[in-house]
Amino acid sequence: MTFDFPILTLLILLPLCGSLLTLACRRSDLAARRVALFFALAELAVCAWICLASLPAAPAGAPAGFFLFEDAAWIERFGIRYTLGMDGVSLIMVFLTAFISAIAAVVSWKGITERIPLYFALLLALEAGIQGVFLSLDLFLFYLFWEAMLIPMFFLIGIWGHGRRIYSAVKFFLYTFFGSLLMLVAIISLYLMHGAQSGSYTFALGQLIHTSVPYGIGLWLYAAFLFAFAIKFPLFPLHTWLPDAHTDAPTAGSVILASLLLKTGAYALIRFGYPLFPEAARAFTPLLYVSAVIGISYGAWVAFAQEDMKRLVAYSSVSHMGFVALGIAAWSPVALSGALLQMVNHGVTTGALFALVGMLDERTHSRELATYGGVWGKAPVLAFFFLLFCMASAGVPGLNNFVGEFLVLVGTFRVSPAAAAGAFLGIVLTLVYTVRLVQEILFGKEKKPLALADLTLREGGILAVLAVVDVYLGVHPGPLLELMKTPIALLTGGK
Amino acid sequence: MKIYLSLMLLFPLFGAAISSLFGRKLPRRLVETIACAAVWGSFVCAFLAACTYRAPEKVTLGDWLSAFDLLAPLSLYLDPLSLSLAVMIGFVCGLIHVYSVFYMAKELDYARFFALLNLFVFAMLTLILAENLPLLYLGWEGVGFCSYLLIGFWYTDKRNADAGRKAFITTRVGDTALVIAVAWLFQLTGSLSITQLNGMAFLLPGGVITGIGLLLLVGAMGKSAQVPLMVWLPDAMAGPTPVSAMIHAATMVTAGVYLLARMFPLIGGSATVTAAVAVTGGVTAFYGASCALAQRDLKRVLAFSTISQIGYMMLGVGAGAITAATFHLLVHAFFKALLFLGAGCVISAMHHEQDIFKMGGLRRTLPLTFWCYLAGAACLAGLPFTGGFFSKDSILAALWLKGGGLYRGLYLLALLTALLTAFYSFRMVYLVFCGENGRPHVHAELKAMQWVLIPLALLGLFGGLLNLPDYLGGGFLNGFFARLSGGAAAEASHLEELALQGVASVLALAGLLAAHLRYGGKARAQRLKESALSSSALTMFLLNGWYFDRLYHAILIRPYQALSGVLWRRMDEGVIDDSLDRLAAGLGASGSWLGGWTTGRISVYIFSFAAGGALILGYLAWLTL
Amino acid sequence: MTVPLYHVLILAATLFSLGLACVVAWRANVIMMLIGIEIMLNAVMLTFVGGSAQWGIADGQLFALMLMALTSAEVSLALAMVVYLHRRKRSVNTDDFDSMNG
Amino acid sequence: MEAILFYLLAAVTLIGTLCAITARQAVRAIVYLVTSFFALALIFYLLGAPLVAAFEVIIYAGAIMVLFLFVIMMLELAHPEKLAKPRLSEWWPALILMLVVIGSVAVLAAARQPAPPAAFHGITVREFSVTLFKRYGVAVEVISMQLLFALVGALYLGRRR
Amino acid sequence: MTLADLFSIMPIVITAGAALLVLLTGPLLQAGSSCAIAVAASLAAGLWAASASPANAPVLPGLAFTPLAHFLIPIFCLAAALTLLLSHGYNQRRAIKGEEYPATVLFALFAMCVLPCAGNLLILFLALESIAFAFYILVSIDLNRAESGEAGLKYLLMGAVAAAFIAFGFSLIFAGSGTLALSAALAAPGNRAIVSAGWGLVVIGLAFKLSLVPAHLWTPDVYQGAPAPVAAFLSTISKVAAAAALLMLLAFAPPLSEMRAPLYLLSLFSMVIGNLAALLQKNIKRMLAYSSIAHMGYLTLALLTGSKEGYAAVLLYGAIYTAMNLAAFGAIAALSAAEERQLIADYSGVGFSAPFRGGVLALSMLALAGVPPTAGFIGKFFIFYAAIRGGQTALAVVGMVSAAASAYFYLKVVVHLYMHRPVASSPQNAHPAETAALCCASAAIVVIGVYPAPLMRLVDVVLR
Repeated sequence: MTFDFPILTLLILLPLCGSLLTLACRRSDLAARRVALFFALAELAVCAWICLASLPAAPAGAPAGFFLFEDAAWIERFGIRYTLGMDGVSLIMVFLTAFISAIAAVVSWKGITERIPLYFALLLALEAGIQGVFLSLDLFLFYLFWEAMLIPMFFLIGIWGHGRRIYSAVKFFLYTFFGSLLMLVAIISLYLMHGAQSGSYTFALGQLIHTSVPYGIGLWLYAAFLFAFAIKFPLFPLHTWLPDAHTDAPTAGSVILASLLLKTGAYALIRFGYPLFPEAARAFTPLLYVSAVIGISYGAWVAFAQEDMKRLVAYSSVSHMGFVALGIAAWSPVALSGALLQMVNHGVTTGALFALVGMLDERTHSRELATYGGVWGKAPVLAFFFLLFCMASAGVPGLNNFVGEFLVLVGTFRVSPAAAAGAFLGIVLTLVYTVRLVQEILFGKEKKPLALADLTLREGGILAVLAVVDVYLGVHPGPLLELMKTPIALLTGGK
Repeated sequence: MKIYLSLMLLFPLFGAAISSLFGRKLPRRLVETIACAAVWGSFVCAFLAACTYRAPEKVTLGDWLSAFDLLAPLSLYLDPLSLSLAVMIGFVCGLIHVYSVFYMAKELDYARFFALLNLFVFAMLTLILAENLPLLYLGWEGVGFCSYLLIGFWYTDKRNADAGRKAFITTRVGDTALVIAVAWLFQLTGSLSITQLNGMAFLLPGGVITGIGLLLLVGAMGKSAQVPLMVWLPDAMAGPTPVSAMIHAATMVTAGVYLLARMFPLIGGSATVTAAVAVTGGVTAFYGASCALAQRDLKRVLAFSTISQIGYMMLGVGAGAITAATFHLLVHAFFKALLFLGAGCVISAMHHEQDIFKMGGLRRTLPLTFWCYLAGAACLAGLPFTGGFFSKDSILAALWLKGGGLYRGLYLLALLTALLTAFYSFRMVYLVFCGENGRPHVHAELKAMQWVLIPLALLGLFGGLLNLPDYLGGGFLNGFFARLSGGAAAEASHLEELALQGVASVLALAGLLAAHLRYGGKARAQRLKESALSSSALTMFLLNGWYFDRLYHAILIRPYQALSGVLWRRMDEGVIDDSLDRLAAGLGASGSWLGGWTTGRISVYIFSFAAGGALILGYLAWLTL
Repeated sequence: MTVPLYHVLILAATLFSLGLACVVAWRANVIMMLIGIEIMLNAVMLTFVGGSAQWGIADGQLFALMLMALTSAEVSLALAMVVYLHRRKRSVNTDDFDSMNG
Repeated sequence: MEAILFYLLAAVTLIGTLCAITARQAVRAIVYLVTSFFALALIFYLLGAPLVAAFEVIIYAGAIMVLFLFVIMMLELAHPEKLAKPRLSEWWPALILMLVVIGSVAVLAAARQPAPPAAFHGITVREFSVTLFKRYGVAVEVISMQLLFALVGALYLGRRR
Repeated sequence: MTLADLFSIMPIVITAGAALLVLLTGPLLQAGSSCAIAVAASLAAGLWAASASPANAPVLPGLAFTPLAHFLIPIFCLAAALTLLLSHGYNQRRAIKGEEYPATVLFALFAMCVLPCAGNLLILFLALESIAFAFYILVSIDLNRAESGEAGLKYLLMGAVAAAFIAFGFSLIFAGSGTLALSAALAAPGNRAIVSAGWGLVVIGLAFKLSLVPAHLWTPDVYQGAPAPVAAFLSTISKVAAAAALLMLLAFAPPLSEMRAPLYLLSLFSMVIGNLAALLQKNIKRMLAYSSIAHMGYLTLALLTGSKEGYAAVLLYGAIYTAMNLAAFGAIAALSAAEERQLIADYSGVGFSAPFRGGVLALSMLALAGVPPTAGFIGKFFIFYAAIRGGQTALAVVGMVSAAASAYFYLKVVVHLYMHRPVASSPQNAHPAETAALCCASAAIVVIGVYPAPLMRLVDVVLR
């Protein structure tokens, strides 16, 4: 197999084709599910292949660190190119996307009962959009995917959600849309600035990073980028779309939202924000620290007050993503490794928690903590997984979240002890709400009789896979750390 | 050595994995067998390791965390300290596993129980053997997690679950301090290896060491239930008694002491830290003993006594007497496990009644338990020539020898505590075993359980042999630990040591006497009568653990809960979301208002248009002017 | 021709404004509004003719002629519409035609 | 002489228009307007545009105004009581607009006067026609289409439902 | 004038001839046939214009088949054809009979074909007014609805006043410069002050046609009153034509120093007020009207830069906006029964009961909101790119912010389409002609969104 084969394009097109094919399965819901699952798994297989294949170090024309690279003219007038590239960081995120999407497809196997083809089509379209974000190296292309992935998510929340689904869907869309439009202004400004300086008008990341941006303007441009990313992240105080969107989305929607969509913000900050505006980023670091630290504790604190399981997990996302932001703000090799690791970990763990909440919800049609109690006795397998993922979420060592948080904290402390010190409080507060969740759901007596069957084989399979990943990453994050080593070294200039 | 160490960890880990994953499908006997076999296998490995031990050794099993210069492999470190603890843990836990088989014979959810017990042993051994701090932290949190679930083992009762939660969260506070210390150390030295860090002590400025030491102390406070983070331990008695024996008496709670001992080469250099450790220990020892005086629940008495005894160990560390502290740690593990297991027998016989004022007469019905328990109480009280006597005395001696006003004061406090200890120990014995009012139920499992007490009783009584004073021929531990930094404490002269031991034994006997006078014989019935009446304020104060629970509830928990609601409703929904909603509503309203411009009347439209034209004309004219 | 263009323009502007004023003020009567528009267009023609005279070329006059044609087309359609609407609503008051608003 | 005539005619035009727009009756307004348009036609003539002057009289004063009269009659709007005359308050905005427009144009037009060509004797019909068909033939086509569709539209609207 | 010259203005001839043909044969033919002739004629004109090669030299006096015409006429013709296709079913359902409708559409098309070819102010003015004139008729074409006539009256009165303003403006320009030639009038070394006065009046007059604030007030009423296909036509092509007229004037005008401020304010107010007023609008056509006000604000923003990039953006945006609004109004037309669905709420659940038409409506809404990968995004990107490049960063930011707010009301339609339970009866089957038209429009939205390079190349050719 030669590497002229556009495998990155395949990564984007595969779900997209799957989406169209699924949509074509008007007659049979089962066929739609199967087609969707097939394509999700095929995507996963491609990712696995990339991991396993020993790829040559750098294809021609690729920036340093990228082992897969595709480049084609697209809109010549603006020097917009269809540039995709994959380095270790993208590979991790792409793999996560494929993995979580497959999980999401299985999660919604039974829970979605109407308009099934459309649902799965949107799910796959969303996957395509997210893969695009993680792969594009052209700012225009990136922006295109960045915005495009909003649409399927909007529909997923709005059509199959519950509660105030429309409000949440619109809020989600507007929040992110607003942020990204300002980013567009910044992108264009940067493009023009670079064009004026070098004479070559291009959106290619590799060239734009060489733009010399005047400090004052750089601040503004970076602020626009940061604003867009911070909303996706979400950083305090731009997070309020998240609890609503998570709570009202269908289970798979929440899973993808938490596991993947939030990651795009962090990823983009690492891939675009910092490299493009190193000086401005440094200037904004204190702000990012403050926001991250407040987010960690605040998210955890507010999560404690929640009565709705999903909302609780949603706020926990705010808290966990605070750690990611902290790691990025520190921008030291260790902290950044931790942040990336935490992105994956949060994706897996929180995704699993949302899936679990969805399973409970499917059984009892209630997400109120007050409804539950004594689930351990009723559904021990479910309870086992619930506990496992809760503990992972609380950062118990041996499970995955710990490694990420630990690296972030240790790495950050090295750079900025004050910022890290604030974040340490989060360790305690995280446990407080997690334990409350476990307590209310698993322990105690049944508050009212619940018809609570234990997990089915499908559900157990999903959770088992996620649990294996959780434990594996917890005890052996080495491969991931190894993958991200080169890109991080290049990004931070570390060794 | 590598194979011993890895098997030592892997046996319980596999035991836990099998029980947790397949436990419910497997026959009960098999699960129990696997669980016990795993721990005993671990003990055998530890024993073999001890036999083949020559010199401190570092073993790397695999790769865990390695990000750039941050390296935290799965590496273990075997030195006298960890080896002695590993052997003790293997042995005590093995016994308790066997005991549990009988104690939990009626329990349906045995798989979960044994899985957690095995997991606990794994985590505890990891903690002990870890060569680097993250791995230590893994064990540290692992034991906390197991403790959480085991305290709340009977989860249907909300109080049990709450107790577990309290334990988990309170210790997490301490753990956080530990993590901060780890992060700080990494920042300073770029290393996480315990051996390397201990070797780098002289490179670090004193103030920094003090800071790190204090953070480690806070970490230890949480895990070892020291003032002010001790509130969780009495409540933790909600768990099954073997759990209390294993986790909350013998092993986990001493992890804090172990941590400080382990890091002593690093932190021992700071006088502030040692003083702080000593003060914490002294205050805690006194606190625990005083509270134990008034407790009515058998297990709570033991819990407070554990707090108090760990206080002694901390005193030992604070005095720089690592050997003494470890000595006491080991002996305490034996006799406190013994006491708890004995208590388990008693409780089991009393139909799960735990109020000591409702017990009595067990001396005759459960003689084996009685004698073993008596041995344990004697150790606890520090009656001469028991194991507890020697170990406690070595700490007192170290304190005395350390000199200085602070340490002398602490010595006196420790003496007072010793008196109290003897008193409450025998108060307990008198109330539980004497008199007549018990109606015990002796069943088959109980008989088997009692046999487990015997080896512990023997170890407790003769634990002193591990480290006899010099005048009796010198101790094994002293020699064994001599190579450890801080292991060699100031040596007392024989005479001085004899005098100190004399004082201690007099006080212990005085306590025994006082207990006899107040609770022995006829006085016992009198006390039982009094107990039914309302208690004095002092009693209530002591019974409620100096009202620390209420204090924390008022200043921490309540505000936290209240604020969480406020933050959510007022801040998140009130300020952030509401301002956005208002903004949106405002925009919409202004839009509608602007839409109102479109009145439907052409005249308005034309006027607006013409006015626009006129304005443009006017502007242009103004430009030319 | 001795009249300066300036004066012609002033006259045209005044005429235009009068027409505009008529349109704006006479909202009660579509016919009067149309008359206003006619006045405005006459002012335009005046300007064109004045311009033509100023520059000595015929283009302005031509534009004026075309305007006349255009006006007549417009007026005929407008009046047809007025008649049509009057038939529907019995009113020529433009303020009566405000069923759509907002 | 021509200048005096111009100002006289301008006065007539303005007064006629003013009367027209403030007239109580639509019919009277038409009459005033016709007067004003006659004066305007003379001004056109003075400005060297005899053909436009003629058309002004024929088409405007003649055809269009008659069309108006016709519609007024048809809709029976001749009676003043049927029409709500603008109140004084409704004139104010109109007045302000007027002042702004006149003032602005006056200011702008006064800025700099272009010099007129030296010899101007009016534009002959021949000159006019040549320009029309040589240079603006397309305009004739377009306007003819427009007139056609004015017819189409009017007919369509006049259709009975 | 050679035969080749005549060939290049064949679109004008074809449309005029077809209009007359439809008028003449109308009474003899069925409605379908008239419509078919009209569609065929517009497509033929469009094809012809697309294949002819442009030249700047005039073919007839004052009429040149310029590159601009080469670009715009096919778009106009295609849009007219789509409108005719859309209105066939619609008119049948609403009992709008007669050959007048297709003939008038062709007349409008004829005027539109003339407009970009115009070489002097007179022909430009006549073309503009003819377009407006055709729309006076088209807006009030539905004799069964009072609103249609009312809208016609409003449009006519406003249009006439605006025409007077434009005419006065042109006359002042003529008086100041002494020429009617487009290439010379605005830049002539005559009386600049008078010319600029005329310029100002022309701008406000064109602002009416573009429905810029404060000359925007007619838009919602007229859109609401007009039949949906007519609104589609009106909201797209007449705007593009007006924008083209403004562009033609601007292209020859000296750098706009004095007109910058007025255009700036027109753009600013249009963007802000248009988007704000649409936020809570319940009537879908009025909402689209306000949205078109805002979009014309964006367009003015690009014009305002006075740069080549800005003009390119205007042209591209014009084409894209045509596709988007045709799809939106087309879907509204295709979803209408005997009555149109007036309120946004009337579209509840339609996305599922009529998947194709609902989908097109949703697509057009997303495109109007500027969400990639639709053409709307490319258009918006180009506009804001040009604005920032032209130094109008502040206005661009305002535009972006208001565009972000505008997503709300576009989404509202999508929300109703897919996320509300159906309230009204489900729509009848679509007429094949409507389906075809909607297919074309939505394909354009998607294709331009994904691969805009060819269209951009065309635009650049125009401005070379």
